[in-house]
Amino acid sequence: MEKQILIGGAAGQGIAKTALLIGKIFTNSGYYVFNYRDYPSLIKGGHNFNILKVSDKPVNSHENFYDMIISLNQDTIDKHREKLNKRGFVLGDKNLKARNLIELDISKVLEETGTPKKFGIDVLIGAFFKILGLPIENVLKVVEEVFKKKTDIIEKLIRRGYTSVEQKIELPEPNEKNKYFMTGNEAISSGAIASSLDIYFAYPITPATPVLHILASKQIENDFMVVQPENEIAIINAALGASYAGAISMVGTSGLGFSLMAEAISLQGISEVPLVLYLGQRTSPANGVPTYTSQGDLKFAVNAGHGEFPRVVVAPGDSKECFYRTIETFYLAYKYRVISIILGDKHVGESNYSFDEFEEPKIKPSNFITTPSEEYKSYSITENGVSPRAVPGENAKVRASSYEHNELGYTTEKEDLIVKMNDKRLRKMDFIKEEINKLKPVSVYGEGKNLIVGWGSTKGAIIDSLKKLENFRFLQISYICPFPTEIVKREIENSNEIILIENNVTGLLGDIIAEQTGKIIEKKILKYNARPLTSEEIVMKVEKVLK
Amino acid sequence: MEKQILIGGAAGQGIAKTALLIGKIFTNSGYYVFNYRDYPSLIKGGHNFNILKVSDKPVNSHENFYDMIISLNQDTIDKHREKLNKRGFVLGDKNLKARNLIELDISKVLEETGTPKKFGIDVLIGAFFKILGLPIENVLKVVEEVFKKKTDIIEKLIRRGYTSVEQKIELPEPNEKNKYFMTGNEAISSGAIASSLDIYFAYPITPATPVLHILASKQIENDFMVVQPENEIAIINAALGASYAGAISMVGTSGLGFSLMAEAISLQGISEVPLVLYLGQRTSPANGVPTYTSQGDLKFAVNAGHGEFPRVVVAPGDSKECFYRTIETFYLAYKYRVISIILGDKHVGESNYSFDEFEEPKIKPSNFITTPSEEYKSYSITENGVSPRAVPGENAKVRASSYEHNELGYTTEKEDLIVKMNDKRLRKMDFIKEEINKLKPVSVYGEGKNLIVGWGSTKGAIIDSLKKLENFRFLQISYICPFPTEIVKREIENSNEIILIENNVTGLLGDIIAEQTGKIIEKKILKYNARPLTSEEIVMKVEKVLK
Amino acid sequence: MKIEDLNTGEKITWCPGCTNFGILSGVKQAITNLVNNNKVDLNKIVGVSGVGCYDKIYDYLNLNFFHTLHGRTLPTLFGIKIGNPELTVIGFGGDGATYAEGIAHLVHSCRYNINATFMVFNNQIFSLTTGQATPASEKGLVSPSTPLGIGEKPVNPLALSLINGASFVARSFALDIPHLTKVIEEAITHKGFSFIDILQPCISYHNTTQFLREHVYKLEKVNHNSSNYEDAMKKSLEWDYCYSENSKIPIGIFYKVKKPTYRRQWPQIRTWHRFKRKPDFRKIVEEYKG
Amino acid sequence: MKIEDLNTGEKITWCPGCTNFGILSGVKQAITNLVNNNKVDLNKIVGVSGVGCYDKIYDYLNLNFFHTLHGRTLPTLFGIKIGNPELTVIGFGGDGATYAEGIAHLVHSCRYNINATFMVFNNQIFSLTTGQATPASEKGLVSPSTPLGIGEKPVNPLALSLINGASFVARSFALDIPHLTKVIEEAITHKGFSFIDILQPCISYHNTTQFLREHVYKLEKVNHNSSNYEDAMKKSLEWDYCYSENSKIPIGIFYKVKKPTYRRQWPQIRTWHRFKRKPDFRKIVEEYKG
Ligand SMILES: Cc1ncc(C[n+]2csc(CCOP(=O)(O)OP(=O)(O)O)c2C)c(N)n1
Ligand SMILES: Cc1ncc(C[n+]2csc(CCOP(=O)(O)OP(=O)(O)O)c2C)c(N)n1
Ligand code: SF4
Ligand code: SF4
Ligand SMILES: [Mg+2]
Ligand SMILES: [Mg+2]
Repeated sequence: MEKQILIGGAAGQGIAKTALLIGKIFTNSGYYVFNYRDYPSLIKGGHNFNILKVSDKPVNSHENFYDMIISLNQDTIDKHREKLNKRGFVLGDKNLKARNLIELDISKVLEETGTPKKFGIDVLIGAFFKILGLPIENVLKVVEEVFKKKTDIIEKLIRRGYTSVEQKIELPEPNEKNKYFMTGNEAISSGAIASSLDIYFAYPITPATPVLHILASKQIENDFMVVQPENEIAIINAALGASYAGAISMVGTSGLGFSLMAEAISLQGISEVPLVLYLGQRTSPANGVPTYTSQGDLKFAVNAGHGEFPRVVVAPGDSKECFYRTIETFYLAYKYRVISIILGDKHVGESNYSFDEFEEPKIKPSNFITTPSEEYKSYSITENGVSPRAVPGENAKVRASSYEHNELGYTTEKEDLIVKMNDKRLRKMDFIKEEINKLKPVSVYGEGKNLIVGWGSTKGAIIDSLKKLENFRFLQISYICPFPTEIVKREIENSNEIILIENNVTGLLGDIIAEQTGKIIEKKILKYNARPLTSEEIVMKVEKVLK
Repeated sequence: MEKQILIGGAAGQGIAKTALLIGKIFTNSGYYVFNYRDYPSLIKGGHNFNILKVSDKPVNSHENFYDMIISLNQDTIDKHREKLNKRGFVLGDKNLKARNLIELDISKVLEETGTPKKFGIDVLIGAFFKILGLPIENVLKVVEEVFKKKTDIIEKLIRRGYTSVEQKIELPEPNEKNKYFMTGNEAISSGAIASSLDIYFAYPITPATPVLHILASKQIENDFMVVQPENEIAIINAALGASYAGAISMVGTSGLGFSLMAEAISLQGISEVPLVLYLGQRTSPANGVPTYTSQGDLKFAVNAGHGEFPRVVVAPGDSKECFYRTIETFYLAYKYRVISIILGDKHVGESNYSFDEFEEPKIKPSNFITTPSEEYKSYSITENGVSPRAVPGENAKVRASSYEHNELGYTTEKEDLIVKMNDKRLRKMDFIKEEINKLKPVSVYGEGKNLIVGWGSTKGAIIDSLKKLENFRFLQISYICPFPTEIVKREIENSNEIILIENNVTGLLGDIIAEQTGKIIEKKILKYNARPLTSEEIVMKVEKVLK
Repeated sequence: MKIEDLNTGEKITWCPGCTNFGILSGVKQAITNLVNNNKVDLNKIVGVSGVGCYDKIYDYLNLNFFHTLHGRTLPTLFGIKIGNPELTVIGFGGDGATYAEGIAHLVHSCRYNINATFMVFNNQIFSLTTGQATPASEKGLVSPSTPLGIGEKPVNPLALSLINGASFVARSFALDIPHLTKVIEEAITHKGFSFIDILQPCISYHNTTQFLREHVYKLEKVNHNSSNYEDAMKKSLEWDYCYSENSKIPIGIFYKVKKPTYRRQWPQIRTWHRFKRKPDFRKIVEEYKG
Repeated sequence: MKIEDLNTGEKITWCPGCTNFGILSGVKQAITNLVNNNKVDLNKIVGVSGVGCYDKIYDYLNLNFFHTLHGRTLPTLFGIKIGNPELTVIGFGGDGATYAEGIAHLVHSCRYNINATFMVFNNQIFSLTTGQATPASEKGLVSPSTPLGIGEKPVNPLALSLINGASFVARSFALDIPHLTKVIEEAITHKGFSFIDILQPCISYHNTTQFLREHVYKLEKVNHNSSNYEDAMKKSLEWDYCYSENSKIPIGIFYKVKKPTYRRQWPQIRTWHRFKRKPDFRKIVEEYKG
């Protein structure tokens, strides 16, 4: 069983919050839920909607057709009625006009209970769960948890909604375990805290803002610091300063801010001051379509900053992966004194994914700081290219430089030193490559002679599409830098048809695969209308592409 | 005949100027000269030197061994004596210690003529040309031209130098024509003026500063404007503003400034406001080795700015090519409303190249501005993706936007429009590709079954090395974006041994070739000690690589 | 012209009741007045905006318009003005855009004294990104990114522009449309860099409407001498952009003087695209001939 | 310690006779004095410099040091200070770096009142790039990038920092080493953001040595009250960084007040790398459990 539910209304009507609540109620009851959020760039008005996919089996994506529409206004119905399944229905106030409308007399309920208009949504929630036959206790338990105290009115309204309609749908029993329900941004924040983050630096920007808000709200409880300096240039330079001084530092931004950080990314490269950077992609170029999704920054993330230097770029495909990959980025950044970029996007960052369990991360947090001897050399040339990290304030002099330098960090223009230092820095990449080979840099899902290749937030829709595609494997490439060349090459060579799927205009991962393996993937499914792919769409397009 | 001359001394002693003068005297007499400049990042002191290659046949590079050293201090001799040919000699003051020193008593001459110390160099110039047997009139003619008036003392000192030594070397008669003698930066400046540049925006930075200085000095005479706003971010945004308003605009910078411009490059992509950008590479990352050369920014130039949008990247390989390629960039940028990047470096920018003639450029300057009707649409969707350029101030409303937009330029979040606008923008690339096919995007030099592949400033040394390499062609790729895929593929497929030569750490062009053609070049000669390649070095390394 | 000629027909997506509507009215009215009095040519007006709630004015004004990046209104405006000095350029900024991301450009635009107008929709908050503190937020403000409260005082944009040589410095209030209209008209007709900080309560994230209504007063009521620098500076420091009971908030023109504009240094400046230059390539490269 | 302990043995590549040597001496002397008087711990001092001639001080001081990007000394310094508040952070900037590329950071660093010292080697020129005008150059200056002369007046960095809330504002002179030493000592011991603009003639590109020698005078000689904001502002405006015969150029401490520093807002701030945090991953993700 799988149900698609759309809930829509105007910005400010609490659509996102309600969808979240519904999702939590389901996951608390043991169902799997995927929750997609769609909202324009405005604060009040307009049209917001969420799409929930609910199932007793794992789900990883949403669809663009619905079994049920919960509607807070006529606009929602008008915009989405075509996508309502034949036997689907709309839940809403009796004033709305829709085929198969399950009417509620919301104004009457509000009047009778003397509650303000904005609470109308609670009546809908109550009715919704009755229709699906979920016990009211399950609903009320979560509501109480979420709203903490003062849930009396809400409870009353939910009950009113619950009793005002009939059960229509029989849901199968879910497995017993309640699930985690989490966005990519929440997982990245959690991964950072689990990595013993000391300071997070950011400037507000969609879709990375949630990490700023989440971390800011948790800073006292977890004894770290969240700072919002004057602009992104200040942010990354301050973060490098803090990291140099000994703090585990991280910055977060989207494409616009990331662009502004390019110079300091290059500084990271030569100064080898460790840093973790979260880049949440949205529809580009420039301001693009600010609250929508895209995978358009991949090659920029890999190449940002002038000059050549090692870096890590990892693109998690769902929230659980976000958590572990974030922990890996901290580990790699601080151990190898490189920049680690977590490449996310609006879709993975702001969608809620559900899953059964978190396993204890194998990587334990460390800042990799050593106690220096008096002979400490900030840039000692070592076998693996890593000069042990030390911080100022102890007995040694610790230097960081934007210029080419000798082992002590003093400026040099000498030919042989320049070569040695470049070799030293680049050497780190070989060792990082070995590390990531242990970190499952790619994942293969399903079985079959044909191969879908993708990365990042398309993961969920592709995995869900495999159920309906015959003879297809899915190769998800998580590490883009360093690139797991051999495995990717092998997978491609062992496949008949190969299809590249990306949420961008030109197929950027395809370019990187060609660059690294010499394999050019001709068949591509590229979506770039600022919306994420759905599994249905993939199934359809795969058929088309193979024709 | 080919002579290598090194002239060295401390910063502030006029080494660069003297080398230039010597080069001019030779080119004025009909010889070909290549002049390489080497200086550290300081203002006075340290060690500066220039290397001149002089010949009666075209020369395109310098070497690291010398027939003659003109030395202003002992340091120069100590640093370079090992590279002096067996039968070579040193020219300098009698106080210097060197094997084969042709001594001059400079202090005595200065004393006798009552001239200050800094004029000592003129005595050396006189002596130098006597040794080579160049008529003194040739020398004095150029000196007069260069210094305009007040050359009396200089002339006297040159004559004294001239008469104080004997001719040692017989130069062959050169061809009669006097040559152009020009740096890449001079050629880019000239190309910009020839393209009817209106405003140049820049902030000082090595090695792009000379373009700022040259253009600033020519602005009144040529009726254009040179502005140096507060920083690179202001510069590129102001340049886009000026271009929007109707001015033919250009910016110039090096890697650090270019990094800071990444966000506005993305803005260029979506706003389609035309712009020409000169990126003069130097040794990176960050401040790197600021006055030295590198080709380390190639992939960054191709990928800078978040999101996907068309762009032109062209990398000229010598000064004559700089001139024509600059004209092409203006043409392509303004015709297609894209950003055109001239990708140079310290080596091509600051070395003087000599050549016989300039042919009249085929491309005539145009701003491609149309007179709009009242129904003008700033982003009309057209077959070739180009919306006719109009400027504000006429009857139509002209809009430029950093957001995704409809044809009129108003903000949109609509799925189909987003797709259409992306398609429109990307479509331009196909047409630009056709254009560049007419502009000789690659050049093949020499004949043979084996192939050297390179780009940019390595051109000169590679061409010179062909004389000594058997069975080798050289494929110079000038247009990197759009990439001339078919030709490059064909050349590679039609070769036995293929060697990639680059002045960087990782072989960036190799990556792009693999990405675009699927051909991975295994054999690489990469130099990254911040110094340019020489033809001797190439010959040596090619042999090694083929072993 | 009629004021409606400035409408675009695009749907306005500000929050219902947002004070930005007031500014939109003021801007439209000022432009209409100036055009009808032949002070400016409608076709030659160019708007410039960055990114924030305020930036949406790009979609609501039927003008030539460059919608640029967050914080970059000023360099773009500068470029447009030297790109064609005939144009009347009006820039729009938010407090986040102007006093955080782009403050470097404010300092220098004042110095250059570009002949253009720049107004900041100062709601003391990053609105479009859902309400974080900006450098213009009052001391102590708690926001989702600053839950511990801000420790420092806000930027004083008027004092800042005065110290950097702005030749026209004003403050107005989004809810006093006639006042705003008048100030904008004066700003546009002023020859030099005209800076207006507009108090613009954000009813969703920083609703100071009531407070401001009670505490603003007009400079014209107190005989302020706007040609005197010291007086202007003093008045600009009268309110520190924080909220205390006895705050007095002057609005009006604080400073206005004649000063040479950026153009003075450049004899060659002109409407470039109408200039028929005929570059002679032989002449250009001549000097490099040995 | 001995002053020589601060030497690095790296070859100094400033022009012979450059006034930067004077600053280097002053800095070394001040640090030596402070260390010997137990005011600061040598091991805990961190230098920060950007890019320009001045930046080479990185190579000449045997300290912990972060050599950062052109114009970015201040954000780096900020990060270091919150990265480990025990450190004594001393930033070095050029006038180009600070008043052109990085002026945004100066404005905000003053506001934050970070407890650190920042000194600008103000030679009113981009020296290392061979002598172009900066926003600190005097009006009218002709340089290779501005052959028509600069039209606007230079930034007044003292007034700018005062207006933005700096708690310690001073000016000194590279050729008066004892004065400079004293000012630097006071700056370093001041709790808050200490800003020093150092007049530093560039003998190769902007040689104002003679003029400055003749026109500077010491604030201490005129009974200046450095705890009074108005007086400080007035004194800071006394010289406009241009060169006229009757210029009077005060040097010394213009302003110094006690003010809470950036740290006050953050109870959790600490020397992070010594803090043994034990993140409990189960607890962290708990709230997302349905
Ligand atoms: C470089 C960059 N950083 C961040 C953002 C995200 N951003 C968009 S709007 C905005 C807030 C704008 O605030 P303000 O200028 O005060 O305007 P308001 O929304 O309050 O009108 C921010 C931070 C961006 N677009 N670009
Ligand atoms: C982003 C960036 N732009 C430009 C440069 C080039 N640059 C190096 S030093 C310098 C001038 C520095 O001037 P200033 O700060 O006044 O220091 P000074 O050389 O006068 O001591 C410039 C512009 C750079 N390194 N980085
Ligand atoms: S969020 Fe504030 S500024 Fe933005 S539209 Fe709404 S009320 Fe206006
Ligand atoms: S150029 Fe000027 S500032 Fe730089 S070292 Fe020489 S004299 Fe000093
Ligand atoms: Mg705001
Ligand atoms: Mg300077």
